[in-house]
Amino acid sequence: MSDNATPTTPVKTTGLHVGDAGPGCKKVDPIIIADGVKRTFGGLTAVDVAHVEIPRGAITALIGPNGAGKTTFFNLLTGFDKPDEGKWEFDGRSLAHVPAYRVARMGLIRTFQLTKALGLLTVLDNMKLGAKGQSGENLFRSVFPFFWRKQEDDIEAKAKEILSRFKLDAKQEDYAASLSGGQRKLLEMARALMSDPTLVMLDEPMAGVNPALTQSLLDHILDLKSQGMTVLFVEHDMHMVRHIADWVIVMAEGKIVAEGDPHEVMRDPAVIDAYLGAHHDTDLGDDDDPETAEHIHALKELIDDEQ
Amino acid sequence: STGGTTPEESEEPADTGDALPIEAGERDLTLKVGTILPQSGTLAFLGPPEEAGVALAAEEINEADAGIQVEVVYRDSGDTTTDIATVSVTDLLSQDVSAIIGAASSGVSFTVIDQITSAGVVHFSPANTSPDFTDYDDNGLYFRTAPSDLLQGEVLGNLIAEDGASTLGLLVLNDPYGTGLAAATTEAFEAAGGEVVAEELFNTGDSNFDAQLSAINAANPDAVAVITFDEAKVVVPALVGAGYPGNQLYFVDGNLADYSADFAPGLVAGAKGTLPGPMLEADFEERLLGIDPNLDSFSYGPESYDSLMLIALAAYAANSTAGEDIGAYLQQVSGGSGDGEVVTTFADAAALLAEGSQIDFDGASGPITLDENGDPTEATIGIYEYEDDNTITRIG
Amino acid sequence: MTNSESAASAEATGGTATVDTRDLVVEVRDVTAGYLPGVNILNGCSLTARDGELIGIIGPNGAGKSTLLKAIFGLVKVREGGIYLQGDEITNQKANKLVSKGVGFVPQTNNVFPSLTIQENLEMGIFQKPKDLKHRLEFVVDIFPELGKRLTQRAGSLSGGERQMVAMSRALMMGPHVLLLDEPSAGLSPVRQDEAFLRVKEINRAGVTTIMVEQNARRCLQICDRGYVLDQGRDAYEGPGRELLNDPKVIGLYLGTLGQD
Amino acid sequence: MDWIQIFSNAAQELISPTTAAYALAALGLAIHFGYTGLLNFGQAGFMALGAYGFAISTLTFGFPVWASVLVGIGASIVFALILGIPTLRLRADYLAIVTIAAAEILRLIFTTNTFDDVTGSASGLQGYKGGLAALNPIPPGTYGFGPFTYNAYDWWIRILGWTVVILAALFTWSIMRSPWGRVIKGIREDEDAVRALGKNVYSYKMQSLILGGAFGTLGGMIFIMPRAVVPANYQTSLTFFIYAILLLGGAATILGPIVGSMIFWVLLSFFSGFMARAVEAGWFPFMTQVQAGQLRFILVGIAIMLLVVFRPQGIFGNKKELSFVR
Amino acid sequence: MLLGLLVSALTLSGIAASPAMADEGGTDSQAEEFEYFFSGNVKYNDEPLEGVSISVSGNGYEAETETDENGQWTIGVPEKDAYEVTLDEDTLPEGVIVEDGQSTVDAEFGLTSRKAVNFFLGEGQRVTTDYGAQVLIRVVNGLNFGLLLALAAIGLSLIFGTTGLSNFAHAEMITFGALMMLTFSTTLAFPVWLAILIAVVLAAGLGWTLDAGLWKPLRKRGVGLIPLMIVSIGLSLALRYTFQFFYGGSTRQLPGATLPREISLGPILLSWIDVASMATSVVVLLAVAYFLLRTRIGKATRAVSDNAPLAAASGIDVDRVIRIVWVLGGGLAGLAGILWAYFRPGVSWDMGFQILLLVFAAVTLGGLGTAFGALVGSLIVGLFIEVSTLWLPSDMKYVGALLVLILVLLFRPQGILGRRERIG
Ligand SMILES: Nc1ncnc2c1ncn2[C@@H]1O[C@H](COP(=O)(O)OP(=O)(O)OP(=O)(O)O)[C@@H](O)[C@H]1O
Ligand SMILES: Nc1ncnc2c1ncn2[C@@H]1O[C@H](COP(=O)(O)OP(=O)(O)OP(=O)(O)O)[C@@H](O)[C@H]1O
Ligand SMILES: [Mg+2]
Ligand SMILES: [Mg+2]
Repeated sequence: MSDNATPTTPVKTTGLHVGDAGPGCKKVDPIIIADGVKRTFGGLTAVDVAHVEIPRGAITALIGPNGAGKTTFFNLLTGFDKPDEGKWEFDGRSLAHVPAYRVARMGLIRTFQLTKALGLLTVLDNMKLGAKGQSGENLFRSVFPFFWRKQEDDIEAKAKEILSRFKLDAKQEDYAASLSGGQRKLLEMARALMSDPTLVMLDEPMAGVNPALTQSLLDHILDLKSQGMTVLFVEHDMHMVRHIADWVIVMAEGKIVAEGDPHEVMRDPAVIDAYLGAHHDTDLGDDDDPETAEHIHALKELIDDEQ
Repeated sequence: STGGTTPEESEEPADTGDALPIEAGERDLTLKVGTILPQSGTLAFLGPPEEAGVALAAEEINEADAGIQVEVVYRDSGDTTTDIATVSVTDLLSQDVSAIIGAASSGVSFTVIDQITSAGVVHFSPANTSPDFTDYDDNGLYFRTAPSDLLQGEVLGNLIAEDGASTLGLLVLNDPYGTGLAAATTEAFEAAGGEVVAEELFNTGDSNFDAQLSAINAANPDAVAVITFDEAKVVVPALVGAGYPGNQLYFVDGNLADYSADFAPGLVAGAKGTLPGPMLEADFEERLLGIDPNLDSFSYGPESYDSLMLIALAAYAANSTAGEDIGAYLQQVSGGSGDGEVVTTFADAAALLAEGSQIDFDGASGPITLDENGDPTEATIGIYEYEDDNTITRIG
Repeated sequence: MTNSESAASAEATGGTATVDTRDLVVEVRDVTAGYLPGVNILNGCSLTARDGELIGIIGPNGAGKSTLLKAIFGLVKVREGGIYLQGDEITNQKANKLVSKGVGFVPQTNNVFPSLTIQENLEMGIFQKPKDLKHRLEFVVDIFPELGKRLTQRAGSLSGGERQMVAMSRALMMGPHVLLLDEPSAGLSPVRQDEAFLRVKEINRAGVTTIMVEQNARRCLQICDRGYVLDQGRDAYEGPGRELLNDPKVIGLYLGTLGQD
Repeated sequence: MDWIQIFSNAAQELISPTTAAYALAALGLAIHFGYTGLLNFGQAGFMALGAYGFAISTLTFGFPVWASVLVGIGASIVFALILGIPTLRLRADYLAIVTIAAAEILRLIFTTNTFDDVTGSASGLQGYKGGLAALNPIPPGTYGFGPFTYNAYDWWIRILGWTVVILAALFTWSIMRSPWGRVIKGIREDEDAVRALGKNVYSYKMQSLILGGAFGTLGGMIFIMPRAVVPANYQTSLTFFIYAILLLGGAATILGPIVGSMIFWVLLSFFSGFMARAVEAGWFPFMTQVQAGQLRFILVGIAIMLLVVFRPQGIFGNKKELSFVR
Repeated sequence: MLLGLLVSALTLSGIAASPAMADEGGTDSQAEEFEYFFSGNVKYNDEPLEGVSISVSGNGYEAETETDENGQWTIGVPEKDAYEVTLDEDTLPEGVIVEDGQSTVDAEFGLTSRKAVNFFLGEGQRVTTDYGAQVLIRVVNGLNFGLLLALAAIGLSLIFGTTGLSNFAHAEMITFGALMMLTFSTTLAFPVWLAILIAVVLAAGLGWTLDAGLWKPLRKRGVGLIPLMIVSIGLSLALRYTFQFFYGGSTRQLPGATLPREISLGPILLSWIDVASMATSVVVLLAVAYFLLRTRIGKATRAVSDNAPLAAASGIDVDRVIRIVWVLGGGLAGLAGILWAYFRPGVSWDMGFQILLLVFAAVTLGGLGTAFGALVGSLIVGLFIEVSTLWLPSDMKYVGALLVLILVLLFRPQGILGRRERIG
């Protein structure tokens, strides 16, 4: 095991917004602007975003209770789902009716919460697939290796480098289907980084990833930020959000309910109430809580009933 | 003229005078013949009587002990979906057969005719009726004993007209046999002053015929000709069940069979049908049954029998078992070259040939005479009627 | 490490003051297991759980944590060693047999029936004891009120966290003696995570022997009686949860320092 | 029993044009199914287009051979487009049924009496081989050794057929180890993931459909060279047999379809010869010749089952892949 | 094709055919002298006219005869040639007239020695079924056929749903039911109800056997779905030809299958068997739906289909559930086969295979793996097959149904009742 778990204090980007920080506030340099985006499933309104802007060159966290509509919002932004109404743009270009693959080609790459590893491709091939602009992906040129051999070597080198960062280098020749749950998450994220995206949207990238590794990967992400990449990620791990996010957007029941600096947002009582919970930052280890004792009693009864 | 057929002698033989000479004298030949008849697949029900016909002929030839022994190799033609015929033909050719008898379906024959005839082997079908074989580039090696649909169709059309029907519905199998026969029937029927008011086609392997039957029933014709193979067993009860009178149905050789075991009594009583071939000699069916006691139909049995008989006689006449030689003599022994004494058994025929004289073999399927294309030129078409117990009796 | 040794070492290191004399409920004895022929994922892994204990398993990704749970539950073939439930060997037994012996399991991924409604998913949890359905449904809906409102929604359309709730609830429906949980908190919002951990603890205190795999290692070690750290298919460290939580080596290698700021 | 004859007949199937035709069609399916994961059950339709495209161009329009071949391929591209536009969005199993349906529609259109003038309806077409025979550089005569003795035309179509197979195999091999092939295989695993990486999945699927379809079409043309065009040949069972061949050899392999086709035909021929002779020799006294014909298919069916049971990944397939199948 | 016919007509030189109608009266004694005959009917508004005089002339030969009580006549002629056949209008009864120029017909012999010439006078009064009634009849037939397909489809859909297997051998399970019915009702002459019972039980037993002997071991070895599908194709082939091996290639009928239909509702004619089979289908389909949606085992079935390992982890005995589904599927297929044999009517070795594609189309159209979808899909397929031939040539009748399948999936890629999966 390496010693890359040494704590670093990330440099936070500040001064992202114009005016007061609040739901839908203007950004100095937005990369994504969404307006009136709405998506309903039958009677359920999953996403109903009046206005939101994602700052460029920063790391933005999108948080919110389960079922708040975060993943659905991701799907809408990236063309994997179609909204009932609304418009949104990326880098000044409207994304309405743009198919998913085109969105990705513009430099907006996303990962999936429920991972999508390409099972019967090796881990390395999974990575190589992520690279963009490959001339060998054209049917006619693919027949003649000299068109793409060199590019392929470059891609391979890059893939191997990223894999070693993600601790997947030992598995590079294995089928992706043989990865563990956490390794899949890692691959998902590593693959997204292969294409040097302008904006990467990570859906719960660290859920299921070992904390020590998480920490070292966050450093990697900060690295990428310093090279100019924008990150939007969904995460439930508040340590991580606090650690690297420059900006936090809170979603609940489809709406943007709060925005701002991570530390401030997490002090917002509404956010604590709906999302973080009262036990947040307390130790769950002690048994003396009367409520807990009551529950235990009820449970015991339930079990006794059965016997 | 009760029950007799009136075969008409060929008036103008296709090829008079230049008959090939026949060498007099003893023969010592072993003739190997293959069959590709349907053992499996959708036409498999046609296979047993055909193979029995061939087997019967072989038995009789061998019993005649006239200096020619026949050995038959039976292989499967399958149907067109399985494409087994080419494999069977490869097998047969590797055994150096002189002739191949089959297939039942024109479609299958088309798949193998090149393979067979280009190997210099006689291709002889007892059941193909497609007109396309007539001018096929077959090196003069393709022959058949099944009479053309034109003839049966005309008889059927006239029969229906004579029975007083002014309108006719046709239920037709969409294959060379069905559509050819339907066209000939229509022509004859309309020439006699009738009108075909419904012609409904279906494909081999179709699962149900309700739509076709509804259409025919809706047109309410005076008579319905059912031009099918085994599908008749499905179609006829459905048609009669839907209210069409069973006695106004007309059957053809593909489905004219004893339905006493299949249909409710009286279902088709009074219906009629046509079947090529002279009145089968009373004992021919029995002889076939002697070969295969399980036969429940005799369709194309006589034609198959005659196929082998003619091949053997041609080989005998040529005193050779090479395919080309057999092919050269086939028309002649069938009576197609004009002269020759009419014979009906192999022993008689062989005796005449051994004397060096020409023969005109008339077999179980009628006074077969092949023309220069290998097609039969003569045939009798029998007319049958269904009794109350759904069995058939010949009435003309 | 053999079982007896490990038990002994648990006593020896004995952070908890008293020596544990409760019955061994689950015992994993030197298990070797794997997926592909010739490749072992677990290499002589051992683990014990006494009656009513809450065991936490942590470790790096790909260490074999999930594999260990699957091996206990008969979903991965055990090649060597044995697994015992209250003294009876249950190595490679069929999963539904184990369920009827009172073992419950929540897998890490694919842990709901997508085309069944939430209610039906929960019913499946109590498949072998349909009588208790009502009781338990109330109990579960009490924990996850979100689910109660949507009992007729198909699980396939749920969000990641909602699925995880369904999966947890399904296991709680079972009312097992021994509960195996594979990352039950993954994808849950912080408040639901806390809820989930608390409930696991409550269930455990009510007498259910529980073995849980977690990447939220701090929370896990906070509530569990004993923790195991798994690395490369074998148990690398073992000890009371609190101790591991503060062990600098464990922090360096597995826990990281993020949670401490 | 004449074992030598049985085996030499079976051996002939190794290089028969029919084997080549099936191999080519199976190679097309390997692209569709093995590599791209498109469950195309309409390969018979592509073959029919090749057969009819060639025959109709030759017979009805009097085109020369090269033009007829192009017409057939053109027709299959059009068919792939028409088929692909609505169906490539479908889940794999839906695609299977839709492609069966499309191929059946084609067959029914070729079979119906309505277009008899052009298609020859149920009797099909023949007499289109002149052009190809005229191109035959081999002087007339019989060549070869042992069981492999054929006349000039038969050699010509064998050489042509297998040349096409080999070229197609080389082509497939080279594209499948390229980045193009990687995308294709990625689509097989999870098309959404590939889409998220910026690849135009729809277009790749279409390319694959067209390419594999064109192979099927060429196979269809080779198929009719030694025989006639008969619509009933192009039933769903043809596709089934081609699938059996593909899985026999290994779905995502190059050699698999070719060797699978050889095995299939050799087996069929072997069973055929063996059963018939065994009955003739009286080995199965309870069985008639007719039943022997049927028993062969029973055995072929069982053989297909056994091969899958004992080698589910196919002859050239990778055993490892199997442990991950869903 | 037509050209071909002409060519072969020319080659058929002297062809003989037998005179028909020999003993049906109307044969004059003079007919015996000749080889060639004209014959025909004279009818007025479909009623035969007796005593109408008909004459034939041509080639220097002339002859005349009168129609008999059936309105029929026959005249022999010496040569095979062209003649004029004339109806003597004066001999017609009062009020019956022949339109101008239609009393004389030019007639020439074809290939045979017999030639029919009919005179149909007056207006024909053929009662045809009007369009509306035709549509109605087709719709009822379509529903009937659709229900039957549904019965066959639901078993397939269940098996697909639970195991993910596209079981091509389902066709043979259908055939098997019908063949067992044939064996027990016809060959062994059991009473019909008992034979049905036995056949269905045996079909269910086939389902059991297949699962126990084949599918379960394969599942155990973790064979993938596609290889399994190929196994089912092999099984289908083997079973189908086994049936042909034992039962031969021809079609046979079940007892009572060829009875006429006697229930008439307006233009629609139904038999008791039709009614019983529709009722059976509906009842069985409802029962299956109840089973799936309401019973514990039914829900377990769906759970297994969703995620078998998880189902096992929930305490469901996956193998048992799958076994139940196979038994149920086999029984339903067997029952469908019996009803199919009555509906069609006829039992043959490939009867199941003939509808396999339709069954698959129905299952897909409705949405794979959804039991109700199978019902809806089947009804649509059934209706389209029957109704579309009002416009399409009947040998293309499946084209309509298959096109609908493609079109529906164009707009609802998940099938009519199928659900779209969530992404991400
Ligand atoms: N296809 C669908 N059909 C019906 N409801 C849906 C569908 N997709 C999402 N939903 C509902 O929309 C809501 C938002 O889901 P979404 O996945 O966006 O939540 P999320 O914020 O990502 O939650 P989590 O943190 O748990 O992943 C959820 O309540 C979910 O049940
Ligand atoms: N189905 C499989 N086939 C082959 N190898 C597998 C399979 N599943 C997991 N593995 C391998 O087994 C090892 C352990 O996997 P396991 O899922 O047990 O890890 P884990 O400790 O649960 O990790 P995580 O925290 O990421 O869930 C990994 O290296 C993984 O690559
Ligand atoms: Mg989400
Ligand atoms: Mg895990």
